[in-house]
Amino acid sequence: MLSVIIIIALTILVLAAAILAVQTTNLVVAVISAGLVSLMASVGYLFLSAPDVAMTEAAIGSGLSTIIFFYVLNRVRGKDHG
Amino acid sequence: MEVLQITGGFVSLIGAVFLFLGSLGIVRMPDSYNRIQTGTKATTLGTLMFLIGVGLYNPSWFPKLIVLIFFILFTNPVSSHVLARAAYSIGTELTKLTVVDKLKDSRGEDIDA
Amino acid sequence: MVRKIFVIILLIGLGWFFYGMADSFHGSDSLNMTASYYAENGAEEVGAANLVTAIVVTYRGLDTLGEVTILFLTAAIAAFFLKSKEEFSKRDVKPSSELLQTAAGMLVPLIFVLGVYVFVNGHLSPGGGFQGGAIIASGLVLLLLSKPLQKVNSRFFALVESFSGLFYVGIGVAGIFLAGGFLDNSILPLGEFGTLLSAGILPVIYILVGLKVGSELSGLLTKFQETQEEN
Amino acid sequence: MADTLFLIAGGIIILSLFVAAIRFFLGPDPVDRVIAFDVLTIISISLIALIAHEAGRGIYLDVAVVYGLLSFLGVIVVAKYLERGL
Repeated sequence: MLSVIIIIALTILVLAAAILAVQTTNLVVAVISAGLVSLMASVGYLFLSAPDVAMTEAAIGSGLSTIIFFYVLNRVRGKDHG
Repeated sequence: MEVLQITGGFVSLIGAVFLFLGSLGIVRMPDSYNRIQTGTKATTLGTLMFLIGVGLYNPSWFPKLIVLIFFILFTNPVSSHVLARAAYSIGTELTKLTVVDKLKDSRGEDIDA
Repeated sequence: MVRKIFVIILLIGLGWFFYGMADSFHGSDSLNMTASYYAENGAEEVGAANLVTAIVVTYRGLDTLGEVTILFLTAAIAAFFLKSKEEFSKRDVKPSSELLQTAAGMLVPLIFVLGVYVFVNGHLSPGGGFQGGAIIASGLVLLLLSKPLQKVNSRFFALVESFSGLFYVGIGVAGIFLAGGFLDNSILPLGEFGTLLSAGILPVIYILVGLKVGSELSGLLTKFQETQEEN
Repeated sequence: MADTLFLIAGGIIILSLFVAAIRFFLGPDPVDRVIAFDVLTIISISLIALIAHEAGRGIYLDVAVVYGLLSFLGVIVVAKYLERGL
């Protein structure tokens, strides 16, 4: 019973975060939402007993790609807005 | 053995309640600074208690859990400190209920913590 | 308006299509031929406690080499476009707080140790070269965040990355002469199942992949930091 | 007895996941969303510990350590980006 609830909750959060990432106009919010998608998907992978995939998704999808996105955003933003 | 397991269950339950209170706090609190403080303190305590509860149920996991607990204890306050400092220096609004703001002179300038 | 109706109809159609697929899905109880071969003989032939690692590094070793090559190409192209600026150290950034600097001094070695643990234990626990490399690069990010004007020697990263890539291919070629073929696992003894020094060539390859990925990503992030103009 | 307690704790954790997500989706400021992201990660660490407990595999806790590290770094990177200290 708990397992079904966990999977449904994770799916709802992934979908909502993905919609927010597409719909928002603020780039910071979009990148954080994309990170949240990876985070929840990673818990889902772990739940489906794939710890390797979960660790890859957490380390690369949620961690490093968010960091690289912010470095790139920092480079491309102008002098006074952003 | 049974006593240890039931103790672990109770400790995890209390930890889960603290997690819930922390997440309720970030919805109910009026401004970002209050949210930072409730979202750090309550959830840190909640996670620690939950992990200790899991460790009491499975005593062989304790070495790895202690590493995890120390990691959370070190990293969580630092991240909330950096976030609060950034929020203040970009001029996030304080709530109207604020009584005293000792950093007011340095807002927008360099804040040396 | 017409467009919205079109989108809604498309969504309903896709939903119907996927519902049909999900409804007619039956999970199979038995593995297919390849999977059952891996499941039955993998632990015995490769000697790794983590079967995913065994498949990724030995049976499908060429795929891993291809992935590492793609990552190398990405880093190389990014580095090609990010030219270094001479007046780097004159940049005016907000200094980090003392708390963050102290915490970084304590945590960075810990993070490096965690990364090394992840890729050395790749054949025993979840994890492996890519994850460990990403963790090592994250440790470097923490270092850069605490001291934004710190000069990091990017030649060192290039050197580590080239040599680990070279050794990876070299081990693969050595397999042709000493064992059955390219990237063959059995040029080192399998050892005792479940210990650190086991599974033949697999830990060595994962250490090389971890070093390569970590130094590549670190070099990429350092490039971003170094070529940042004043904002 | 202990299993029932863990089941109730799991239910509360799922509930708090949703409650924290409310602030993530409402949050007027990027700072609020970052706080919610941090809280969601910390709750996820507990959820991973719960999954490891239910599956009886201590090896899953490795993933939780990686989580703890990366959520910390993500929050710091966003904060430094916002205050132009990157």
